[in-house]
Amino acid sequence: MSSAVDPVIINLTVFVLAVVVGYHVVWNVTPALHTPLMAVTNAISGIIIVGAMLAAGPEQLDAGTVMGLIAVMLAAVNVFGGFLVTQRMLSMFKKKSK
Amino acid sequence: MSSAVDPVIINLTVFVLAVVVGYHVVWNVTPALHTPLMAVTNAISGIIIVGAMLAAGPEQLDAGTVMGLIAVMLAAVNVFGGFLVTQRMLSMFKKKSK
Amino acid sequence: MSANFVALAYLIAAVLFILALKGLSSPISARRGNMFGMIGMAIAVLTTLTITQNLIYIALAIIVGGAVGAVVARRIQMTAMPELVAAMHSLVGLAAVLVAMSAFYNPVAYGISPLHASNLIELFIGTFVGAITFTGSIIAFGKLSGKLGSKPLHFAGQHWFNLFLGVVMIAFGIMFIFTESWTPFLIMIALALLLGVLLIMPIGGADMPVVVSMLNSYSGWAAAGIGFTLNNNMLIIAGSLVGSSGAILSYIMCKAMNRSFFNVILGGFGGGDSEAGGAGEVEQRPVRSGSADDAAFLMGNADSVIIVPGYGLAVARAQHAINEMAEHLIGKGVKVRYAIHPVAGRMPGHMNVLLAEAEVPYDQVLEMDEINNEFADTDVVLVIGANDVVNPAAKTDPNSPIYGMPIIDAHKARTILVVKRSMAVGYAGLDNDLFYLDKTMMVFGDAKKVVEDIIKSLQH
Amino acid sequence: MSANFVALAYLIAAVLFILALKGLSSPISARRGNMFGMIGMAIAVLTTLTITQNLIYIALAIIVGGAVGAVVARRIQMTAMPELVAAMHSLVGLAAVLVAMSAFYNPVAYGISPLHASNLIELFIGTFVGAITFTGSIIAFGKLSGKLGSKPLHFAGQHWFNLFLGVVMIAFGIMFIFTESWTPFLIMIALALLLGVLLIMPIGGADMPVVVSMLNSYSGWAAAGIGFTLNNNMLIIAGSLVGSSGAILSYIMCKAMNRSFFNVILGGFGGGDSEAGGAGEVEQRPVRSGSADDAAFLMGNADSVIIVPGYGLAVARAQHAINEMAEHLIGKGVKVRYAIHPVAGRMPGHMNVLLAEAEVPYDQVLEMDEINNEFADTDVVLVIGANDVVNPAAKTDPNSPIYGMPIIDAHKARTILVVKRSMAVGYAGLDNDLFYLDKTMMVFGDAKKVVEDIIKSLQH
Amino acid sequence: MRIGIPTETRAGETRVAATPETVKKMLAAGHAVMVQQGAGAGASIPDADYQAAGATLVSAAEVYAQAEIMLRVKAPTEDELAKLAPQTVLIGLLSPFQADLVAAYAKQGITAFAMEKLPRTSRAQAMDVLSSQANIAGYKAVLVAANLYKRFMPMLMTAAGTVKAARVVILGVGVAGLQAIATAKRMGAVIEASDVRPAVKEQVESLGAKFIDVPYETDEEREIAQGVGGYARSMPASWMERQKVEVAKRVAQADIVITTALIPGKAAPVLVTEDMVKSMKPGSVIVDMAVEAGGNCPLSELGKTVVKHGITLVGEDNLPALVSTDASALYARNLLNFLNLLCDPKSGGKMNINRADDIIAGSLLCIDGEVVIK
Amino acid sequence: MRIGIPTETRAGETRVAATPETVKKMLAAGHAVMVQQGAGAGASIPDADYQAAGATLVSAAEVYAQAEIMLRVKAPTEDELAKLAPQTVLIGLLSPFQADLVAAYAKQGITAFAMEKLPRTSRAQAMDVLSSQANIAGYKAVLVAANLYKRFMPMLMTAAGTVKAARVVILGVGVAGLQAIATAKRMGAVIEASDVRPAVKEQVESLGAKFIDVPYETDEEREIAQGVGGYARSMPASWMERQKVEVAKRVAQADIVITTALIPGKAAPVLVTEDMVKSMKPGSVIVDMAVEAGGNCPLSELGKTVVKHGITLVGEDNLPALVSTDASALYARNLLNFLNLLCDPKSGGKMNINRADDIIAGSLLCIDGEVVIK
Ligand SMILES: NC(=O)c1ccc[n+]([C@@H]2O[C@H](COP(=O)([O-])OP(=O)(O)OC[C@H]3O[C@@H](n4cnc5c(N)ncnc54)[C@H](OP(=O)(O)O)[C@@H]3O)[C@@H](O)[C@H]2O)c1
Ligand SMILES: NC(=O)c1ccc[n+]([C@@H]2O[C@H](COP(=O)([O-])OP(=O)(O)OC[C@H]3O[C@@H](n4cnc5c(N)ncnc54)[C@H](OP(=O)(O)O)[C@@H]3O)[C@@H](O)[C@H]2O)c1
Ligand SMILES: NC(=O)c1ccc[n+]([C@@H]2O[C@H](COP(=O)([O-])OP(=O)(O)OC[C@H]3O[C@@H](n4cnc5c(N)ncnc54)[C@H](O)[C@@H]3O)[C@@H](O)[C@H]2O)c1
Ligand SMILES: NC(=O)c1ccc[n+]([C@@H]2O[C@H](COP(=O)([O-])OP(=O)(O)OC[C@H]3O[C@@H](n4cnc5c(N)ncnc54)[C@H](O)[C@@H]3O)[C@@H](O)[C@H]2O)c1
Repeated sequence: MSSAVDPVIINLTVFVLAVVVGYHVVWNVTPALHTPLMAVTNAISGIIIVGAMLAAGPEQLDAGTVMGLIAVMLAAVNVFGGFLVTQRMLSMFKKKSK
Repeated sequence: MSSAVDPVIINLTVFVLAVVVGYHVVWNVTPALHTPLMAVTNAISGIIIVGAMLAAGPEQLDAGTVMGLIAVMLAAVNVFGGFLVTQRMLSMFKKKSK
Repeated sequence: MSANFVALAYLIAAVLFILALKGLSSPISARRGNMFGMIGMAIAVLTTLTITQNLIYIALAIIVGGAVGAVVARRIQMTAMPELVAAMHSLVGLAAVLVAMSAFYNPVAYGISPLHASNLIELFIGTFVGAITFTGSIIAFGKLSGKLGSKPLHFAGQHWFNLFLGVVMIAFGIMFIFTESWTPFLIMIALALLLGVLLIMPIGGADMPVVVSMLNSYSGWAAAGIGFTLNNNMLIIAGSLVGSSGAILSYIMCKAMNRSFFNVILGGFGGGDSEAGGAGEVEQRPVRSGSADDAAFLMGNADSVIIVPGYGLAVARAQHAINEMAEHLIGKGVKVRYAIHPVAGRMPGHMNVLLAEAEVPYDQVLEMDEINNEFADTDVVLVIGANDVVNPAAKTDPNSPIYGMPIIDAHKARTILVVKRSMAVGYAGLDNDLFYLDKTMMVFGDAKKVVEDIIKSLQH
Repeated sequence: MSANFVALAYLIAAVLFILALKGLSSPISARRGNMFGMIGMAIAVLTTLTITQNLIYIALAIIVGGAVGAVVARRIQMTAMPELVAAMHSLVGLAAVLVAMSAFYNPVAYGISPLHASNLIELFIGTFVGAITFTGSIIAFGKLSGKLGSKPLHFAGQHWFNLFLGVVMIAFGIMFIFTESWTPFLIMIALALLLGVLLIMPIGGADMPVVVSMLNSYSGWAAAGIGFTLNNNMLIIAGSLVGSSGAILSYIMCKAMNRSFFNVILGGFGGGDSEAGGAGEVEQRPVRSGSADDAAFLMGNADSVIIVPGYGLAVARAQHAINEMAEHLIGKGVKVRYAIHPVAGRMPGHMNVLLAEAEVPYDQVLEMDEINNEFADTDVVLVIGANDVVNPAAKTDPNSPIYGMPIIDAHKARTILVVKRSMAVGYAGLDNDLFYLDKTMMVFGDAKKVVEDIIKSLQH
Repeated sequence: MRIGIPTETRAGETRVAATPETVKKMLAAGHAVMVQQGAGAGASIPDADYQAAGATLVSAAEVYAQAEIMLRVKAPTEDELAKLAPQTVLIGLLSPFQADLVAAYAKQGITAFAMEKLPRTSRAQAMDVLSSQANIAGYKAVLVAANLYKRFMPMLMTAAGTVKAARVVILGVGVAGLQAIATAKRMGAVIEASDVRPAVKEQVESLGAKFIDVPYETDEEREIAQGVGGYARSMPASWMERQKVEVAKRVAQADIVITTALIPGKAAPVLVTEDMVKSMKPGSVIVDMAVEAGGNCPLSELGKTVVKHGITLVGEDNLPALVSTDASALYARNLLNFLNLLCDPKSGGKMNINRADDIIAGSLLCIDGEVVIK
Repeated sequence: MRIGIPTETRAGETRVAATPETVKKMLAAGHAVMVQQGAGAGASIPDADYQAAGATLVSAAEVYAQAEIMLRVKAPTEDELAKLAPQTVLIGLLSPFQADLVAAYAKQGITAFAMEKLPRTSRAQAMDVLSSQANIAGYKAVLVAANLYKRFMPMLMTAAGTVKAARVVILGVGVAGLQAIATAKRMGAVIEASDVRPAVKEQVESLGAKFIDVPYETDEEREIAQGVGGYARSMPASWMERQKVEVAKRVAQADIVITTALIPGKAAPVLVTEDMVKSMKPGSVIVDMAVEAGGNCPLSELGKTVVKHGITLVGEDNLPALVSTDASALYARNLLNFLNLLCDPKSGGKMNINRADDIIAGSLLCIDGEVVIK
């Protein structure tokens, strides 16, 4: 049967499961790490960079690829900025490592 | 790209996510409900009945469909027995409903 | 029905299964959760019915199987629950094997007609896990129901033999994948069935609950494996939910029993080791022991709790903790009182001194004579660090050195929780029958530690 | 690279993202988690590179963007973190809009050449969510950085207008789906951009952190939406992780601030309501307030904590709880002492009486003069139910009625936690500057309740 | 300045106005200190300790003749006063409400500071003799009662049966009453307390005791109950009547009653009537700490412990003197703090009577032959 | 049976062997009860209460002449003994270790039960007079000490400075020592305690006090330290010497020392020497509860409170009598429980001296003119 199934349904399946996972994971985060949590999820939302790269992918440069390239740049700011800021924040908690 | 992806990979994706969900869900179960948990997961593992039904599905009766029918019957014991037993166990906790 | 609708219905069923498990975080939501589970299963079955023929036969099979299941579920004694669960796992295991065989026999039925190597691998995994689950569960059932001795069965070189069998089984599996023929497939199944027996035989009766949970997990993995074969997301999701939750549950249970997970699963690898691993000193007679979480749950759901403190409370200096625990219980609407034996502790009024330190209100503190006839109507009594003062031998055994001493009638309560560090004796040096009652649960540990854990658990 | 390998690499990246979030359950695993996140992202990006052309341009774009991001991340003040996060969200939103436009412009690039209705719906959703995120985040950034006034901006009928705009936007979206043309698409985008502004404008500065988290969630949903369009599981997983976690986080934050989630998100629906919702009495000057969890975290990670009890400790009868808390901290290796002011409470020795009741060891209890010069070297001081005795006005303000009274130098500590029920005054009826210091965090609530919550949190 | 510490001569006064600890600090501030021989005996402080601290041991005659500042506990007798040189600064509990005494101080030309008159502001707390001594009195009242009481204070359940916790009723909850509550609580008693001021309810409960609620029914009652400056005012008869009914119920069941109710400058209110005493169980104990101001119980006798209707009534008027060592230690520190205000140690101890300071102005009884109390 | 309750005549004995509560129960068990007029006065129990409970009030002559069973606290005087009819059953603290007294009982032909001789088994706990009275004594010892001590027991930090918590040392931790620890702890003192028996360490710590560890170095020491039946034995000199060193350190810093160390049938061990007393701060207090057995401190004097080297030494030998009401209540219940063993209430109170019962056999001093103590 599955071969006939629209990918949307499969995407939906993946989507539902991922939402449940996200739900559970966040409840376990200690409140003191809520700000780093925001920062790291911000970085992860930079995953849009993958979409942007695909948009920028086609050989010939046209409006589509240019928009893609801009999107890549914007998303890259996010990715690098997000992870580095998270790291900086987390290093503040280093002091006591016992 | 995804159209070219083997369903096994997609299945794997679903599988990994479901495992993570299962992992999280169980940690939140109160220890006192561990026995009902076992009973209800037992009932859910009766989902194999779906596979069994598909095996029993084809029109003509042959070794395949007969095996399927037997499997349906076995799994049905599990499904009904599992959920009912769970319900019985849980009703013991009813007393105090405030 | 279109394939899309079927897939959507399956997704809904899968979500309902997740909700069913989530519900178990509290007894109230658990009943609703179980309902979700049933609805999910109904959706899955009905949806599948729309895409199969042979409706009559299938319906008949479901009705017969369902009726058997329902009757068993109604009739079974609550105390026989573990063996029932074990028995049912064996059915899932067998069903998985049958489905796999059927799929190999007639791949077209599943729309996987040209069998790929990946299909065959999946088929192989689903089948052998199912087969191990089948025979393993039967052995577990036998041990739990007492039909087989609960003692672990060892023979020399057992682990090496199992390993060897496993390797041979995999070899036949690989042969099956390459030849796509029945002979290696069936041999592989036979070997897996044998392995199931050999793996569970050496595990001792005390570890059976863990094993049952582990087999539960296996049955889930088997279903998930079949799901891969059938490209069926719902089977994958439901199967892996069961698989991972069962595995985690076994792990949690081992933790609670202070056992090594691997020792249990490997069935006494290193023999003596796994037996000595139990908490504290080992007694000859069996006692039921539980965790602080269990104690918290039982007390939190009781209408009335009586606390019987003894010298151990003083040694642990747990008086502040016990008062806090009592406050939490009272906050949940539980009636809490303390029953003080005249000679509890090591000096007259020892318990009063302690409870006063913790500012337990005087009106919660009753002397033995005032409260002794209320135990029969009490849901839970928590005996904490007391021993001699709740020893029924003082009433029943004229040869006991404490015969004739009045005692606190803790044994009359519906459930008895006893907190102490071990099975060691108290001041009078006597064993205490109270600890071995069916309705008694021992919670081993330092009184303060245990009570703090109970508080933590009550706060959830 | 084959599509299968790409898909597998994406799956691995997705799992790494899950691990990154899971890591945040403790500060130690959090750093490892962040590392997982980076690796996951690297895998995702590198894998994608193998299936794109224009490597140079793309690499250049990444390098430029990455450099900007890195520099900003290094330079930014820790206190400016919220606005940075808001600013970055706007980028994700804009990127999502651009990707969507590009996909519509050139669907072949994604292998979705004949655009189905479902593709268009997904595209529409991804785009408008991205657009709202974009402008909404800019407004949030403006408010947080003070470039825009932090006061909420209302106008009459605002909500109706927003609703109207939303309906119109959806109408154009539907038109776009049917006509597959640029005009309705662009109009729809413009309307969504406007909506983003209008939705965030009316929300007050105090609620901004919730809004930032909500926009974070939106940016995730936008990514997931694009993932649907591109049939890309990793985008779906990562996007919905971010989406659901952001939403839950907003909810948790509202709970902690005792605000209604919907009031916040709807931006002062019912105006005054959302302002009066703040905890306890409202003061003119701004104070920093936190939860018991924050307090537990700060103390648990300190080397030394000094507890300054006052009359409120007595009123709440929190002495047993505070001793338990101290025991937990000591168990974590924190040095804990009590600083007793000679006139704390309402009778001479009031605090000693209380602490003795709870059996706080005498050697942890120091009088003001003994401990006053240690505050400068102390990580955290917990002022609990005290007020006048830690009022710096006694030293600094000759007109204060308590001028000349010696005080406990709590204000010299690195971090100050103050537990009381409100901003109300103490015995002497004076406002207390200590509460308004930058390094002070108020934890509002009954002292006993708060301390019990701290204990709960310390036990995690 | 030359500071003199005499031996207290009032009957039963065992305290002393300086301890070796405060002597040392006075020396460090630039004063010279003379201590009369045997001054510390009542407080178990040997002369040798004063000497070791740096004081000069002197005779009675010397201390009165030579002191520029005299620190003492109670007012001097007529004879002693006569021995003081004019301009001598006298600091202590000088009974400012006894007009004849004050007049005598003025006549002698001394400068007198009455510690009873200190304003009870935050800044004055370190010198607040009334607080420090009331605190001790509250503690000792419970000890005396517990020692006279022929039963246990705490509840105990033993093989020989259960003994009930003592029921203690505290009437008047100022500084002494609060400390009495705390002490009785420690010993395991069950406590109820009454006061006119509504703020006291929370304070009583903060010590784990129960407050006897007597509702205020009129605005007048409510207003008077607030008191002035922490002190109570006389309540209207209507309220007193209602209080009596509530208190009588508690007293009849009480094992120990401790009364401390005072209204500054007035006779102590009668809270425990003879009928209430009669209603109590034989063997119970009443400690009337207001006895000097007429007593909260008409049956108590100043300075004596008597048994009436089977009840032991303690009329001890100087409870702090029974805890002489610590009472002296706290008293001496209070006085030292006051002295430091008068003679700033930073300026080498030079005296400066700054009458703009509310503490100095408030406690100054007479100076230059004039009475200056308001 | 006709039960007689006389007024106690030994000096300072304020207790009484029956209370209205136990009188009622004796009547219910089928006995008749005569109470001598004024018997309860010392314990604040009016004659009227006995009457209300159903007892007959009688004169001294009547009670001695007519009692079939006499319950009392202390041994009768010679005169009183002479007034008892032969066969009278006498129950009380009859000083079984005084041979002359025991001989006199036998000569008079009475049946005498000495409550001191009860075996200390679980079953006997409800009759265990030594426990119930030692418990009271331990409590009272602390109260007496606290009342004599001229400082605060608890630590207090006040505006007038800090007072330190009293340091209390308890030597000998049997029943009395444990209750002393509990009481001093309640009052806020810092406590250290010493005993020979190793099991005591855990008990001391269970009350929140510190145990003074004196290690055992030889097997002999270890063995003797175990004691017999809960009682201590005399420790070897080597251990006593080490204990002395440790104890001396603590005593020198102590504010209050309470000693209870006893070894049955022997003189009490000397634990606080004169040198140690001299090392203490003036004003400190020692309560020697072993004074009747020669004292744990050679300076203490039987029945007196004396001051030596500036230290107050309390040699009170009958502390329970100072808590007469509760002491009587517990004592009377102990005796009632013993009486019920002797005369089963279920059989209408008929006496049956079952000498096979270890409790009866253990406490029986003499019967039928014969002395039977082992
Ligand atoms: N009250 C008196 O005046 C007095 C005087 C002398 C003797 N006694 C005798 O003492 C006994 C009193 O009875 P009881 O029931 O109170 O005490 P018990 O019979 O001595 O039992 C106390 C129990 O507490 C447990 N325990 C010790 N420390 C603990 C800790 N830290 N955490 C948890 N449990 C702990 C011990 O078991 P584990 O080791 O397994 O933990 C022990 O079995 C009676 O036999 C009585 O006759 C009483
Ligand atoms: N020690 C003495 O002998 C004595 C005698 C009389 C007067 N005084 C005076 O009393 C004052 C003592 O200073 P202090 O700092 O101890 O007390 P304080 O200045 O009176 O402050 C107490 C604070 O505790 C808070 N509080 C009350 N109940 C609470 C509860 N249940 N949970 C949490 N917080 C609670 C109150 O704030 P919220 O209402 O916001 O919660 C209040 O601001 C000094 O001014 C002193 O002069 C002392
Ligand atoms: N500023 C400071 O920091 C400071 C220092 C010390 C004391 N004080 C305050 O001063 C106040 C007085 O303390 P005090 O001990 O000197 O008081 P006090 O000795 O004058 O009176 C004792 C108590 O008797 C009560 N009383 C009077 N009439 C009564 C009646 N009819 N029934 C019941 N109770 C009655 C009073 O309200 C008072 O509480 C207290 O509130 C205390 O907190 C403040
Ligand atoms: N069976 C029961 O239930 C029961 C009932 C009551 C008492 N007891 C036990 O009986 C025992 C004796 O109690 P008691 O109060 O009658 O004892 P006690 O009065 O005979 O002696 C008092 C204490 O002095 C100690 N001591 C003797 N020599 C010492 C020395 N040199 N240094 C320090 N300490 C020394 C003893 O060990 C004892 O603890 C206790 O262990 C008590 O728990 C048991």
